[in-house]
Amino acid sequence: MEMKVETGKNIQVNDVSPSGMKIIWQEIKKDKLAMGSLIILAAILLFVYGASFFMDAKEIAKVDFLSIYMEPSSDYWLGTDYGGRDVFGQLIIGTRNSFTISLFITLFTAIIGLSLGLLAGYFGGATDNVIMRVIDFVIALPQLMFIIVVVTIVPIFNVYVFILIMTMFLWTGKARLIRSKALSERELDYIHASQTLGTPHWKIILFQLLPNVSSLIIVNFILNLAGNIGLESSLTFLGFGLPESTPSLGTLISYARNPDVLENKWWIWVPASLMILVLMLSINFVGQALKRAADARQRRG
Amino acid sequence: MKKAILQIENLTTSFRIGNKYHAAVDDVSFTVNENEIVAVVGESGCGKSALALSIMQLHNKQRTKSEGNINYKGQNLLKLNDVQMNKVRGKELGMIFQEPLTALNPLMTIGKQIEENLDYHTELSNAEKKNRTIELLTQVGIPYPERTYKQYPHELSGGMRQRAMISIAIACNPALVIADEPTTALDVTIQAQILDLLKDIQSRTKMGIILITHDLSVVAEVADRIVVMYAGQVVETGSVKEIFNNPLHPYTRSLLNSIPSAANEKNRLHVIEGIVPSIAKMDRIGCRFQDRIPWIPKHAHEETPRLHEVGNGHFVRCTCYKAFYFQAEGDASAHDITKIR
Amino acid sequence: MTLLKLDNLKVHFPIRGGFFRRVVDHVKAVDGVSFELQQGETYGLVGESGSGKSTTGKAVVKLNEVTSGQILFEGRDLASLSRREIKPFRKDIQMIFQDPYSSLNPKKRVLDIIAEPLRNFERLSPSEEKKIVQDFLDKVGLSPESIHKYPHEFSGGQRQRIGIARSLTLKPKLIIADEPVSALDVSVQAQVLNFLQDLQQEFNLTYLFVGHDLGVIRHMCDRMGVMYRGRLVEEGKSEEIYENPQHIYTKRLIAAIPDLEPEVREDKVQLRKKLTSEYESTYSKYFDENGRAYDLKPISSTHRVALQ
Amino acid sequence: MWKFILRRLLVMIPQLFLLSIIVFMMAKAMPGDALSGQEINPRANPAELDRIREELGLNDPWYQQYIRWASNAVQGDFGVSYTHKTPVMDVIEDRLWNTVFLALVTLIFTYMLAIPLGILSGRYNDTWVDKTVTGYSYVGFGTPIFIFALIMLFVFGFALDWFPSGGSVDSKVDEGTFAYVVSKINHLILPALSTALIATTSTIQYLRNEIIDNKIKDFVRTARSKGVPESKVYSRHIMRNSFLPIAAFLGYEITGLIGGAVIIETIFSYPGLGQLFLSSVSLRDFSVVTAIVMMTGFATLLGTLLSDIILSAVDPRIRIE
Amino acid sequence: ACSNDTEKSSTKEKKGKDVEQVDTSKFPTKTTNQGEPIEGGHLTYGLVSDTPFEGILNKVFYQGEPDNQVITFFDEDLLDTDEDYVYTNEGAASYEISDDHKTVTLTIKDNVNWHDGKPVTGADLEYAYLVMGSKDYKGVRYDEQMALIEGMEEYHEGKADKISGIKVDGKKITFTFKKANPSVTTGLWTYPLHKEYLKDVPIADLESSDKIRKNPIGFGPFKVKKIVQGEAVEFEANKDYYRGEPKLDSVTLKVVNPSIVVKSLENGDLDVAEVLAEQYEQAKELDNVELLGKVELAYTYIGFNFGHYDKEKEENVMDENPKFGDKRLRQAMAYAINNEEVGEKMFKGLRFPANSVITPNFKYNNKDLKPYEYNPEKAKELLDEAGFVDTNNDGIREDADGKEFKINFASMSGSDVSEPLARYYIQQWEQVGLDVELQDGRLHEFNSFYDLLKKDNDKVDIYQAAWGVASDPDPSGIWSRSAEFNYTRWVSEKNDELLAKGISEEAFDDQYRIDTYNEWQELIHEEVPVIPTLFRYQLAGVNERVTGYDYLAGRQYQWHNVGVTK
Ligand SMILES: Nc1ncnc2c1ncn2[C@@H]1O[C@H](COP(=O)(O)OP(=O)(O)OP(=O)(O)O)[C@@H](O)[C@H]1O
Ligand SMILES: Nc1ncnc2c1ncn2[C@@H]1O[C@H](COP(=O)(O)OP(=O)(O)OP(=O)(O)O)[C@@H](O)[C@H]1O
Ligand SMILES: [Mg+2]
Ligand SMILES: [Mg+2]
Repeated sequence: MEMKVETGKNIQVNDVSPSGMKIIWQEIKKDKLAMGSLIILAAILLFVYGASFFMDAKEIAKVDFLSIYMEPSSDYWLGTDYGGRDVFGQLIIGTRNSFTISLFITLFTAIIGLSLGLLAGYFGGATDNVIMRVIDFVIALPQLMFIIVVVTIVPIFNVYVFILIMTMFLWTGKARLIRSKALSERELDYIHASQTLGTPHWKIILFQLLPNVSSLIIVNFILNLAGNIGLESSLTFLGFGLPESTPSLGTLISYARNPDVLENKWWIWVPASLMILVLMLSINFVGQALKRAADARQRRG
Repeated sequence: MKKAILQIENLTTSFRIGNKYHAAVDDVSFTVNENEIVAVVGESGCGKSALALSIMQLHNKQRTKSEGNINYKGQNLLKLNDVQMNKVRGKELGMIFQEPLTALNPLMTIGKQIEENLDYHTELSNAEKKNRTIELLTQVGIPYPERTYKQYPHELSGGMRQRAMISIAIACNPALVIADEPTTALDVTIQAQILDLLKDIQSRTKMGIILITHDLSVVAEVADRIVVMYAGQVVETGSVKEIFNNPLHPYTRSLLNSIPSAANEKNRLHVIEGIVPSIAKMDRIGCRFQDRIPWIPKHAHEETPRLHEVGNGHFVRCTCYKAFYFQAEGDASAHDITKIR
Repeated sequence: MTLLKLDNLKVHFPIRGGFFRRVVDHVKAVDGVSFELQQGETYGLVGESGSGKSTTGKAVVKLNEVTSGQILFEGRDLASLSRREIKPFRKDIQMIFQDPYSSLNPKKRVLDIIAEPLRNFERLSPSEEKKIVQDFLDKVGLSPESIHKYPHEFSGGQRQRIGIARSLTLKPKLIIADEPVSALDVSVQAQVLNFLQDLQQEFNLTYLFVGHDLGVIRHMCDRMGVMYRGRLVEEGKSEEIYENPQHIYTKRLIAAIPDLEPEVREDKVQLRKKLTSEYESTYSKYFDENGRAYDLKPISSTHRVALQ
Repeated sequence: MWKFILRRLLVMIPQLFLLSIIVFMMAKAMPGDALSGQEINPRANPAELDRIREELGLNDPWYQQYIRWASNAVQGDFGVSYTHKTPVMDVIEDRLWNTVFLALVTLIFTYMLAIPLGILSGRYNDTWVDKTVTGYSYVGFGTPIFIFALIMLFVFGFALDWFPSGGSVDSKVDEGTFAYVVSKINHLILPALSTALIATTSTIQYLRNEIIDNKIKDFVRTARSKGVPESKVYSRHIMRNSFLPIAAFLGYEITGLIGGAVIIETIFSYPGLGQLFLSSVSLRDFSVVTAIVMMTGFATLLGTLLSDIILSAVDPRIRIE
Repeated sequence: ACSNDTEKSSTKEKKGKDVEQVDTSKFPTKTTNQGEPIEGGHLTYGLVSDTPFEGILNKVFYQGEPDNQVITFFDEDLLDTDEDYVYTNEGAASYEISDDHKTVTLTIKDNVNWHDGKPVTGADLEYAYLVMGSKDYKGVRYDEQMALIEGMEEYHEGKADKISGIKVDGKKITFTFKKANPSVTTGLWTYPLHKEYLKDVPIADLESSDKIRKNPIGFGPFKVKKIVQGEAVEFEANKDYYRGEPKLDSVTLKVVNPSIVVKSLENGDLDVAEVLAEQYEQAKELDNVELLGKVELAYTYIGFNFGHYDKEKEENVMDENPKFGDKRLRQAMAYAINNEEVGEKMFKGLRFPANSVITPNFKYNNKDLKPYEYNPEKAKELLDEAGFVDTNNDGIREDADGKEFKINFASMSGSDVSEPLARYYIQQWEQVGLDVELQDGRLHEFNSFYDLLKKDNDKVDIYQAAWGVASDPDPSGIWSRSAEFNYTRWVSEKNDELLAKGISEEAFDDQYRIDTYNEWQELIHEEVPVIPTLFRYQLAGVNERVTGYDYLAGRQYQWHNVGVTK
């Protein structure tokens, strides 16, 4: 569960200058891997969101005893699972769900992390102290265990609840990152200048500080997005994931718990595993390119 | 005639940017003699550090190309491999860097960092090394050498750190020390102490010093000879007295005129328009300084500017110096300059 | 006319330590500094690194909390004003920062940077605003098209001029310039210094000029104060200080300035040596038992020195 | 130093207090209790179950239960596990050691892999070596750990039969003998290796980036200017500085492994804390659940402290008075 | 897993016999290897569990089923049972029932000794009762039947310090009951505690004492040699075993994760282990392993929610107007689902349609009852009759009053197939026009599920659950008016009457009891307060080198017979 993206390390982002977008684009263009990843990613997402729009989720979830564990065929492109359900359909919907979940978790954690991080970093002192103590506390919680307990407690458990629960625990890394960046940023003279010019604090935070931490956020956002895709799979594996009626990539992969499936029914779990791998890697490659774009020292050429 | 320690001939150092190599040091030649301080001056980005690192062969080999001849004791340093070069570095050539805080390893005691130099170039026993280190620290004027031996860089003040840095550079009594802006990060009072110290050490060891700086007053204070660099090239060189009394190249003159000092008190300072071009965008043909003195007619510049000897070891690049006058002075001064000539 | 008067200004930063991270001691960054600025003059503050020059300057624009003492601006004590009450004074006192790179927000266009103070104090239509900004750009010698550029497209000197333009938009009476040229190359430095002088005449500005380069200070300032460990040790007209330094620290400081004339270098080395021994032998004349400089005592109508 | 540690320990008290309240309330909020498992036993007597509930105090308001529990917990008594019928600390003890061993061995493997690979990759960055290592770490990054562990189990536990497929020790060997130690280690290798192979990738990347960052530091140039041979430049200057943040993460890493052992222990039927936690949650063995969470929370706090101490020990710039 | 949950409950499974009706020939129940066991044989037994065993190695105290499996190797009940789970005189003790059916006397055989050589006496069994009745006892074994012993309640409430209804005389012990109850022939507690060994330990501390957990002493065929807490137990033969010396020298019991059982059987790591349905197909393919099967003492059912439990009155109360008041609706729902197919396809033949709520291992199972067969037409007919018709033509039937009719279905998570199974039922009901929805859109974890039922959550209309049944056929514990576990809250006069008859003194007459329960099962079949859905097979994989292993229900004390031939 311990997710591997949160490197905790401050990604040193020098000033991505305003023509940042251009630099980013150039950086991606220069990096074949990133470019390829971006294309693959876009293709997968377009296909998945497009296709799932036309697909009948109910039909896919339909249990059909006549077609249990069918091998891939022209009827079932990726075979069926133990309920006779079409794996390909589940893969599409699962990819959509997993990605959406990851996107929202990343988004929400970013919002929380950003607000608290900026506040703590900008004001420093007591504000910083209070926020940091809260963060310390949340970090000290054994996350996986807490998540398991929370999942058992909540009466209703669906995608939204899942996103909220994960958000509850995952915002701290971002908050710390932003804080440390904001803390160093506020010592820079342009912030001092704004203060002496009579600009109110909230304006300084929103219009001076925020744009300067934005590249950090974007990079971190992308890398987190990659990390959060596989997030629910280990919970599903432990039996605390989303219900099967909301298929996710984790659902498909965790069918491999059954050794028979793992050994003999590759079509159920291998495509989903590959999908996670491909998604994570391509997002990651794009993120790495962004990171280089943001960090002048690493820029290629 | 003094004994030459290091002869740099036609040194060109290029960095790879993208797929092309661009010269940051362009056809530089000069000699450093025993017991002599040669100052290399110029604006930020003109290639001073690149020159120093080329001599020490400290550039990243994959991205840098050095050509020419750096003659030290009859061998061309550019032709040496890493192992051979390591025998020269630290032992024969010492280097002092600008930022003493970052140039010292934060995790090693000062003592160990100085001793490291002795480790690879001497056969001394541990105790002897320690003695030598303490001796060095005393030499550079550190008040409590025994204590400083055990301290870490962050525990010292800027001036103390730079002294430690110097003792690293002189640990093996090198024949030549390259000091890259050794005082820029320091207060004036400390700067004076460090400069005095360097001179003091030199008087004892007779070593040659290449002093890199952008501060002409520092040069006036300590140097014997000056190499003025602009955009990778030497634009003027000569003895200190020559250059300060009879500056010829428009760049040198502009530099001298832009320094606020007692001499030009309350007057308007001279402003050099524009900035040093970055190496990737540099115009390689013609006089590189011509954009910054647009009022000098094109034809006054040489097509391929060479160094011209104006006597007495004083060289100037390009012929434009003959036509140069300060804008404020108008034509009258052009006349003056001709007179100097 | 006295524009600004600092009276026994103290700025102490707490040092925390001990078991409960209580305040155990203070860094006395500024420890009882008093001086006055007359309308239209340039007052220089010099001293070694860490002597409290910037802290003094920042206290005037309220970037630092004042521990005690008064900052009288046109007779009102700024030190006692709250954040809200200080706002009108922000128009009158502006600051130019040392680092032309970090003092401009890299994500903002020149227009936004220069117009920021205007937007805080005046309601202007975008076109009026643009016009004002362009006027100021013109004043500092930048082309009007620059408003759409970003700071990184300018050289250090140009950036510093943008910073200066920003501080001028509100027509301030006093400008605190904290080492405005020390990050610049000599050639560029000259440019900025010239500008500061031109602008002073045009707008009848008063400068509090903080710097460590004595050449620059001397070039710029009518009067100056020498700071040492949070205290003023000598104050007077620039010529007085340079030609006739009285405090041992001032003497050492001046002796340390490298001279542009190679011929005198031997003498200077000797002078420095002499001063060092003088410093040791006459220490108690200048500093009390805590190493704190004495209060200033006038030795002429314009010249004050911290002597016993 | 001691003052610092003591202060940090003091700060932990309110944190642990808060943690305990949250944990306790959450445990109580879980539907059912330790006896509900009996409610599908047709022979069990509901009245009897109620009597036991009453006796165990499960019917009291939560704050009363909390106060009772907390006052005992302060004295190190976390109550009695209902499922195991024995003091919680006894239940946890064995499992705790198992998990700690697992975490340590995992850590050793992680670093055994990460350090050489990270160094290679950082030193020769942008060469094929670096690309291979980076490729590996990306794949590791994208592989869910449990799938990998399952595959490892089937390949090395069964197909090749090199390692035992479950448990923490062979029941036939006697405690205290050498064979016992060997058997313990033998049981640890597969789960530890599986975790390490995946978990190491972030450390590799971290180390690589550190080395690349440090390579261009000024002090490295200083070292070269002293004529220090390249290998020594790495070992004495670049590496030492690059290990710094990794050493600092050690504390976090250990606690992360202890807290995150749930998955790997489940797959390898390794009787550790994680597995105990899962079964205690499903059996509603509250005393065990709360104790485990409290202990892991405490361990995390200690780990953070440990990290800070390590950091101050290896980095003279961060001196703790 | 589902099956695990029910196993937990079966406290005392005793002998049973094959059920004629069910084709159990599908699986052998005994190992076919007839070879001669070798000397000094060793067997590895796999205790299938995804968690370690707790290690409370005593029937009086244990809680989880895994511990029970460990206990059977070294300890026993005093009375053995026949195929119908009725006590016989072949075990460690013989028994006699007095003519008024109120007194039972056990006589322990002479050669029955504890592993430390001390004889097992009546006082040991009495001590078990004294412990379970004690206030300090925190287990759940004190049940209603015990309370029927004279003086037991007084003792339990602390009014007496002896149980007046239990008399001990050396190896003899007599129980006197307040009331005759035929359950004594199947459900009497006959598991003794080694009093000599344990008496020094206070009752409250017994369950955590080393004497129970680390050095347990029993009188079974094997002795505990070594315990690796939670993971494994090493047993050695008890040469002194009263039924004769065991054929194995030693046994290793170790916990194996369900997911690797088949693999471990395949490579010979395990000799005997239970095989879960999910792995049946894989296990079937193994050459070196023989699959044995038996019908489990459990049934799965779909229950309807009729009312609630009145705590005050301590009885179940049906609501005025229950949603499922009409039995035709209930029957229709039973006809609408195809359990045959579920058993065949989803469980690969390891489950089969249930005809009743008494499992087929009992002679009391009403063989004349047929399961509700899959008949959607019939279901539709019944619904039409009952007035559930689709009035607004949306394909979904409205209720008799023409109002929208929605059914909330609660089901439990656990096994891999729980979710598809629940979805399947929903699909089938949909086909006959009933709108059934999975409650909260997900399956409920075990505890949450029973919490819903216990609290009579109104959101639950119907639910799928399973009961494990004990060796005592009396269904009162989950069916009577006063039973808190009667989660459907279904009550009827007739039901009360029949249940009472089943445990009356007349019921000591077996035929009378059979008739009574047959009638009761017919009532249930007709009224359908629950739809019994599936009975199950339980499978064990046994290495071909094992001989003498018998998997049948009642044969748990058989380890002395088991040997290995290689
Ligand atoms: N490793 C490098 N790769 C590419 N370009 C470089 C590299 N190092 C220096 N340069 C470029 O070479 C030119 C000369 O740089 P150098 O550092 O020698 O200047 P400098 O005279 O030392 O300036 P400063 O006074 O700021 O130290 C600059 O334009 C710089 O951007
Ligand atoms: N925010 C702060 N907290 C604690 N100490 C501070 C703070 N700001 C400044 N100081 C301390 O106050 C003293 C004076 O600092 P100040 O910046 O005023 O010096 P300065 O004369 O401007 O030096 P420099 O020439 O280096 O800019 C220094 O010792 C500094 O460490
Ligand atoms: Mg340089
Ligand atoms: Mg300052």
